[in-house]
Amino acid sequence: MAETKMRKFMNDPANVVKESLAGLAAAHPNLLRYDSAAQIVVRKDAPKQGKVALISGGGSGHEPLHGGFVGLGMLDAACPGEVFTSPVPDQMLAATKAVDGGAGVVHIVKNYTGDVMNFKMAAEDAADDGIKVSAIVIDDDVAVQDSLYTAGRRGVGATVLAEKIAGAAAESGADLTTVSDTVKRVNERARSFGVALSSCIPPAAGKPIFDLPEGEIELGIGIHGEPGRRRAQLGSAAEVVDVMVEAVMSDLKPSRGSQVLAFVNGMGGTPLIELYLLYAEVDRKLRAAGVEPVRNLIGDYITSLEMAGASLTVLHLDDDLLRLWDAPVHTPGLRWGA
Amino acid sequence: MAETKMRKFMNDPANVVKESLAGLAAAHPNLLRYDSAAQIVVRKDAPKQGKVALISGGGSGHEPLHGGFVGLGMLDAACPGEVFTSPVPDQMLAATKAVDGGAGVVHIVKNYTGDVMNFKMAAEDAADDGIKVSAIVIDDDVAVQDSLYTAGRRGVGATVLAEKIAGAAAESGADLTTVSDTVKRVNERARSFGVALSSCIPPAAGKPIFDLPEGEIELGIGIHGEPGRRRAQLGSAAEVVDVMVEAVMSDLKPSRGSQVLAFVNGMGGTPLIELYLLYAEVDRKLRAAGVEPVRNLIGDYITSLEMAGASLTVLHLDDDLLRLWDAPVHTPGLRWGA
Amino acid sequence: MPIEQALNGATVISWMREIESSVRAQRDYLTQLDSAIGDGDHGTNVTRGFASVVEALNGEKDAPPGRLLILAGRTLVSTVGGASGPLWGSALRSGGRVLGDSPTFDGQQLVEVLAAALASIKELGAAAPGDKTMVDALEPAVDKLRGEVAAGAQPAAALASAAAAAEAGMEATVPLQARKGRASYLGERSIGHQDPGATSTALILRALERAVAASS
Amino acid sequence: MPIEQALNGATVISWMREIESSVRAQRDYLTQLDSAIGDGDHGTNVTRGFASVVEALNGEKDAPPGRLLILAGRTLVSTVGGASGPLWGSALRSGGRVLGDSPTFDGQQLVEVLAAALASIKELGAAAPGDKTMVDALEPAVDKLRGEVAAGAQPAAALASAAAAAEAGMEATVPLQARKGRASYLGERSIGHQDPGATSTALILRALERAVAASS
Ligand SMILES: Nc1ncnc2c1ncn2[C@@H]1O[C@H](COP(=O)(O)OP(=O)(O)O)[C@@H](O)[C@H]1O
Ligand SMILES: Nc1ncnc2c1ncn2[C@@H]1O[C@H](COP(=O)(O)OP(=O)(O)O)[C@@H](O)[C@H]1O
Ligand SMILES: [Mg+2]
Ligand SMILES: [Mg+2]
Ligand SMILES: [Mg+2]
Ligand SMILES: [Mg+2]
Repeated sequence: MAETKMRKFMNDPANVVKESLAGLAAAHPNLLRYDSAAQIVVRKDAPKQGKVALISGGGSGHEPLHGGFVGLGMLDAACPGEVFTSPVPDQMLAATKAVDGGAGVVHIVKNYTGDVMNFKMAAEDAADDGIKVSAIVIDDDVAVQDSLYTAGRRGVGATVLAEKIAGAAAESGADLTTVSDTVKRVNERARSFGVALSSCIPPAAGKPIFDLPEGEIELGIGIHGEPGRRRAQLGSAAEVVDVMVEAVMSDLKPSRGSQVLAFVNGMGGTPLIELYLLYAEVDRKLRAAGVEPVRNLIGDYITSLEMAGASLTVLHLDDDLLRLWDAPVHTPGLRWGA
Repeated sequence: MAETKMRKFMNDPANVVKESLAGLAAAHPNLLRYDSAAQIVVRKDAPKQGKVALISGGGSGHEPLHGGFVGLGMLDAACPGEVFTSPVPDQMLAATKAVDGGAGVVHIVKNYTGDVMNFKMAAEDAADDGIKVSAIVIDDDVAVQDSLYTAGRRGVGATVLAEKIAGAAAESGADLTTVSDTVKRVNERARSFGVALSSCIPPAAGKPIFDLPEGEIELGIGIHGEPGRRRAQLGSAAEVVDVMVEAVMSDLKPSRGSQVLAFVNGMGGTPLIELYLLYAEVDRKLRAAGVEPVRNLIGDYITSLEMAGASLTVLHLDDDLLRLWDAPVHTPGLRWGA
Repeated sequence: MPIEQALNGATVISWMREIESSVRAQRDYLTQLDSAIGDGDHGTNVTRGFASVVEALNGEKDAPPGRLLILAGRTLVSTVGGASGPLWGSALRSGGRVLGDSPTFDGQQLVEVLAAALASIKELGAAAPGDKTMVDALEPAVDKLRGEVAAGAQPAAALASAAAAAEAGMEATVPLQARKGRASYLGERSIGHQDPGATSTALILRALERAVAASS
Repeated sequence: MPIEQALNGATVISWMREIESSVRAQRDYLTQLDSAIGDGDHGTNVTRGFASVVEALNGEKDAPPGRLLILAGRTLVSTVGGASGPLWGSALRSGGRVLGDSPTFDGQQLVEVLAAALASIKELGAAAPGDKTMVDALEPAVDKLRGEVAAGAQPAAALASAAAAAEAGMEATVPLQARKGRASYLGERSIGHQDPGATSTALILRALERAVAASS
């Protein structure tokens, strides 16, 4: 197979992240600011006295995650690392200090070895500075077995939902324990599974992470361009969705009649026409499985650069989560009711 | 160059459009319905008595345009054709009838030979049925010279802005002339220019429309995967934005100190991290050119399937347009204030 | 001089069937031509359209040929979209109107049918010869047909010359710079490519020749 | 028996410089290894990190070696991110703490430095030998160094054996199935690939050998 060439809008590959964040800040000065020295994105009106603050972070290349979710009713700050590389503790510490309004700070950490270790170091430093930090790890990816023999499940789509829902809780005045518990509850009630139709090209590497032979797809991918659990022939959309729904539902096991939120996420290179086509299958199959998708989110929210592919996240709702989901949010990447 | 293979989530290529629209309707039953017999997407509460209705349509493959813009404060109906193929007059006629609330219907038509002819036939039929129709052609693409020797400028990014802004006018109770004039005004005050880094793959063709040699880009593309006016070496993002801003501004010629809306649109396969990086350059260059980008829109709104590329649209604002832009909108693809 | 065989509704139906199988066979080729200077859908467009026409005309064998042409044109308009749908759709409708309810038509009427079709395309598309469109194939074909019929040729023979003229016109689109339709966006880059619509038009003329030859 | 030459701050600086040039030279190779079973950033990560270390240590030649190691570790933590940043960062910090403010160190202290580094990596990463990580290169190297130094070998010679042990350990990661880090997500598909972190670790040991040999 011929090598796919890098075709990107960029200047120096080393500056992609910084320049993109500068664009984010230029576009949304009413919502956030970009502290380029500390390499963090901070909500315009932070710190808010008495409000529990939420921060998250991780490698870049997943936009709009996390910087695009800073704003009213979602994150107070985001710490973007290099592309696909966890940020460093200095960033999380700076963000924690920048947003702490005295009520404590929740760290939403996707379960990757690097993210967990770097966030842990930052939390220790923040504790030394007298800031109450509660770190919650998101691990919703059913493609990875959670066993002694792996680093545990990856954190993927549930991260977006947790940021939105816990952000609403924090905005409404909930305390540190409640906001942390909300993140945990979203994580416990959500499961995801992803599929790639192509690799992505990290700017620094300049070539695809993997090559897919014609007509093959990767099943069980994460969001870092890493290969999946296995390859399979690219089947029809109906067949692909069968695999996704089966993987998610057999693990989540919501009782019949449950209300769920169905999140069909594009990996960056798959157009919306395909995501809606997938949603048609997802909606039908979830109903056939006895649950009701009363809310949905369809689009590119947690991506892998220009990878073609999609992931499905199903969140088992309850009244509380539903109310918090519907609460106003105003960020560059997610907005309603405001 | 090796041929890029089609990797799409789909079932039968012939059903991509219908199945995707079914997904749109399943996802947004509170906003719209899909009439599969007439192949149109109609606002849930249409027709609204006394309100001027707006419809638009064109080939599919540009999602969220147009179906994703049906809802409060934007379109009353959309007529999606096959991928990159203008819809047929029957669709526009059915849509016109479905949304007419007695105050007349505005047809927003992108300037392509096929779209113009098909809409014209539909408008004649609607007139025969006693419906007042006002058709406005959008032609904002400065890559095409508007001369006797072309089909005239193409309608591209300004379409999204016109649908939003005129939709707000209609929602606020403006009459047919005012709403039509609003569409016209947006078109007169907006210019666009697009660049492609890769071709897209229409599902029915199954292969790319054009092949780009390594390191080359197409300048002055439209939204149908058609080749551009010329090829150039892929330069830095700064250089590409220079070309785009120069092309748009030298034609639009807004007076110094003007307020503008800058719309950086992704063609479908370019990730958000790159669009924001482009926006950083756009913002800086517009300011250097003496205008102030007081509003912006950044993301995939008028696409060419999975094409990698971006377009810039600059709209010269005035108080009226600004107010209408800020008015609430609630559609699958654009939402704020609601 | 042989007695001229009357053409009728069956001729129209067989014309449409011949077009359908011909554009279906050439679908990928037409799409490829349209990919070079357009948007890569011409093959799919005309295949979809004429398949619908054949279906619509099924069992209408006894209807007057003019009615069948109008029905075919309407069907094209309602199923093709794009530029070619309205153009060939109104062309067939205009052609059909020439025949009224007459149960048969002869060579001279055929000239009038095709002349009306051409006029309709030129009016709707505002294209002149040399603009690199279907007009560049259809106009020389109509001129040739008119001349041959006037000179007393049988319809089938006259159509053979007309189809050849369409093919020559089609080939002559290669060096032209497009001034109408999508290809015009390319400016000088449209030079060196054959127009897809002129190509399908040449196929439509050849299909007509076969249909008429089979009726004779 | 030759008198053992004292190692000092200059040795640490030269170690870091040797690492920097070595990982920079092997950057693409490390990234390629990480693309196969990770996320394709390992080469960039360690290159960025050690370049910052070299810069941070510039002009600190007279500082005690323990302080320099701590500064190097902190710099890695603050500039690398990912898994390798905290792991090698705390490793160097722990190693540095062993030396306190002592202006020099000998072979036995070097063993203790590397043993502390290993312990720190194992504690933070919770990886055991055989998990297909940097531990599989570092642990055999520390064991070998300890044995050689105990047997009276000079640091440079002992490091040559230790680096060879690291390389053997690195190669031995190929048939393993990963149980830690990103590669573990691949399950059985991680088998047959060499671990990137074990590979950079072998480079780090070779760099140390060269730095110490040059100091002797
Ligand atoms: N204004 C026009 N007048 C006559 N023929 C035209 C005109 N515009 C386009 N055409 C013809 O239509 C053909 C393209 O048809 P098709 O690909 O089906 O539609 P579209 O261009 O909308 O995709 C062109 O090759 C050309 O022959
Ligand atoms: N838990 C762990 N314990 C020890 N080493 C680990 C662990 N997880 C990962 N590693 C090492 O880190 C290397 C990957 O580093 P790097 O690519 O820089 O970070 P990331 O995996 O975050 O992208 C792996 O090859 C492995 O040697
Ligand atoms: Mg990484
Ligand atoms: Mg078309
Ligand atoms: Mg076409
Ligand atoms: Mg890595």
